[in-house]
Amino acid sequence: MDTMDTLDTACFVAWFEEAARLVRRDRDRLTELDAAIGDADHGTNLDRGLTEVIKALAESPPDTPVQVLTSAGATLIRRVGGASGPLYGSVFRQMGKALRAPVTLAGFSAAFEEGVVALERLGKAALGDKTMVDALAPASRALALAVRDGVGVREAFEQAARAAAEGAQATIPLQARKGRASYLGERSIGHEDPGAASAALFMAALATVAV
Amino acid sequence: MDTMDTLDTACFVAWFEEAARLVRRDRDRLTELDAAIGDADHGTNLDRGLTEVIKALAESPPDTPVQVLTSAGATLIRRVGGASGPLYGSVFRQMGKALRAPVTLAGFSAAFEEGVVALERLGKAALGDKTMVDALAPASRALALAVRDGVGVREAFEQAARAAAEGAQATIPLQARKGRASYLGERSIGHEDPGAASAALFMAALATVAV
Amino acid sequence: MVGLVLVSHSAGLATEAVALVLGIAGRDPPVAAAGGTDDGRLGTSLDLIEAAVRAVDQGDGVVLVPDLGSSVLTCRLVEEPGRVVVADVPFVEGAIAAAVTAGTGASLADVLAAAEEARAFRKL
Amino acid sequence: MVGLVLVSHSAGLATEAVALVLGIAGRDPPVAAAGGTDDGRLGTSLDLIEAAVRAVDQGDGVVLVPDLGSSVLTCRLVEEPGRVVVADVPFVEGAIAAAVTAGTGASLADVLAAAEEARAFRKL
Ligand SMILES: Nc1ncnc2c1ncn2[C@@H]1O[C@H](COP(=O)(O)OP(=O)(O)O)[C@@H](O)[C@H]1O
Ligand SMILES: Nc1ncnc2c1ncn2[C@@H]1O[C@H](COP(=O)(O)OP(=O)(O)O)[C@@H](O)[C@H]1O
Ligand SMILES: [Mg+2]
Ligand SMILES: [Mg+2]
Ligand SMILES: [Mg+2]
Ligand SMILES: [Mg+2]
Repeated sequence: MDTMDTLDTACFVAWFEEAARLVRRDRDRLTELDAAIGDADHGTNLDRGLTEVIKALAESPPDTPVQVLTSAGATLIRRVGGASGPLYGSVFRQMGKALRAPVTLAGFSAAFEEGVVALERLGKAALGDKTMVDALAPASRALALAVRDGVGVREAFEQAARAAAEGAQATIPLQARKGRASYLGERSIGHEDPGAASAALFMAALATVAV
Repeated sequence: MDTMDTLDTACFVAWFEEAARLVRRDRDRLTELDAAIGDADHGTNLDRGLTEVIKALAESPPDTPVQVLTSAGATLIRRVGGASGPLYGSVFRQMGKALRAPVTLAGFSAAFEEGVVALERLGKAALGDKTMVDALAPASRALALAVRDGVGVREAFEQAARAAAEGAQATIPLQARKGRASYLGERSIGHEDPGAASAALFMAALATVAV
Repeated sequence: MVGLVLVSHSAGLATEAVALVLGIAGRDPPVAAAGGTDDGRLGTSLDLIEAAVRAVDQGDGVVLVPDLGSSVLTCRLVEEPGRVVVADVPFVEGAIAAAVTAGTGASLADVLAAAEEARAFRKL
Repeated sequence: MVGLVLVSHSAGLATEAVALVLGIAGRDPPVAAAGGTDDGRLGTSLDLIEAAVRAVDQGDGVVLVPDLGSSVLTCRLVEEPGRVVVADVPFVEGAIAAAVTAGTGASLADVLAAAEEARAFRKL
């Protein structure tokens, strides 16, 4: 086990702060990915949503990890404006519902998996449909394997980030079956899914908070 | 046979002039019928269209009955704005195509029937669907019977007008199966169809031109 | 009466669709638009949907008619089985059928069924 | 490329639907609106439809997507088998599917088939 056994409120806040930073940094790339197979707003959508998340967390400082997730989820659902809003929002809201204090890696992993299941239910998307699920489901699996193998938090999060990045890359040859890109049929092949790309950023952000 | 054996260009112009007059006179009634089971524009639609018909006939005076019908049909198709435009327009356009000079009652009757068939084809409507067909098809039938029985033009047109008026009245208990009113389902029952009502005016106008 | 909310990515499309629906169904059924994001972009706003639901809710249930994508996903988040339901139907045609049926005082289930029937309705 | 004309009773609805369709299908396929009467009332104008057909006709055929009633009837009057065809499809969803397919350079028959498929497309 890592020296850091439990994840506190500050960790969760830092997660969203870092995610907001990475999305802001990669905003134009995300929007360009969405321009290819969607409506060219994913970067701006998510940048806006995460800016609001950080603002809300600053205005009503959360006392628990659950409060961080609940606040972030609700804000994303309300303030993104695109499909990624209700989808990411549902991940974090459900994760918040499932999380128990104190937050161990095992508890984090189980709650994260519940979040991914909520996303899959809302979007009716499965692995291989060329959506954010293709990054988040492998990330969740990596976390579960890390728990099983007794890997430390830092390494577990890094493995999850790697799995998400690979999952996002793996969407390139796929044909979209959900979301706007699915209207393009075969023309969606050959482009990385923007939601999968942003999901990889969320997981990359997570890897930086386990110090 | 009547003293008047053939119908000349002036007769056809007079037909539309009288129809325009009757529709103008009954404009509000037609619109109120349409308010009950449609979108409250049938009177204004048709009044506008027939005003344009009369204007066009005045601007380019027709030399033949065919020219009257062709001009009136084209104007109704373009200037009514509601479903009754392409429908009445098709009646008169097709009637113009079918008419042969000189216009006898038998020729008029055969051409009119072709017009009604064109209307039924365009609107995919049959007798009993609570549309203008319910007035025009009986009128056409009355004309054909009059021809068969060797009735004079005047009496034939009066019989057609009566059949149209009765057909329009008979739409009251029907449930609409075509047009806007069909969206109302059972709620369309109990109201006279506005298009059938205006069709009765067209036939009433016809009865006045055979002097 | 059952209420109706038309949810589109485009504020303009939602507003215009409501106007057409009311033109056909008459002024009786409560129909509201929830189009675009709350800052006027193309997209969906949960706040606008919730406000529209409140505006048309007479206690007999509300049918949400979304156009696509985020409209559908966001609508699903406000579903309350038996009270607020999402109709997976053609946007314009389903809304017209639902509104006309709502205008007769039909139940939520009947309004939903009418909207679903619009899928099979032939225009030609 | 196959052209597309959205024909609605409402000028606003036609214009907004075109904007949404272009937002999804991209700027490639030629899409035009023919909404309302030529004097700005709710209804249909053959002149506006013909002008829109001319605007989007690149020689590969044109699909007309009418909303209902007089839009459908008037569209049928400009049909030219194999060149200008009317699609009996959900107005918004059919237009999106048709435009996306037209944007790939598909044939008139394929664009029409894509529009027809929108009928069966599930949103949830
Ligand atoms: N039904 C769905 N299930 C899962 N993910 C989806 C679904 N629809 C869209 N997405 C994800 O959302 C991303 C698009 O997000 P965004 O551009 O913000 O929304 P929008 O498509 O409304 O503009 C897609 O790249 C995809 O990953
Ligand atoms: N498919 C159809 N076949 C035959 N007649 C029809 C059809 N649709 C509508 N009508 C007739 O048109 C009349 C309505 O005309 P009008 O109010 O001018 O057009 P709109 O319904 O477009 O407002 C109806 O009362 C009916 O008689
Ligand atoms: Mg997008
Ligand atoms: Mg968007
Ligand atoms: Mg009308
Ligand atoms: Mg009308």
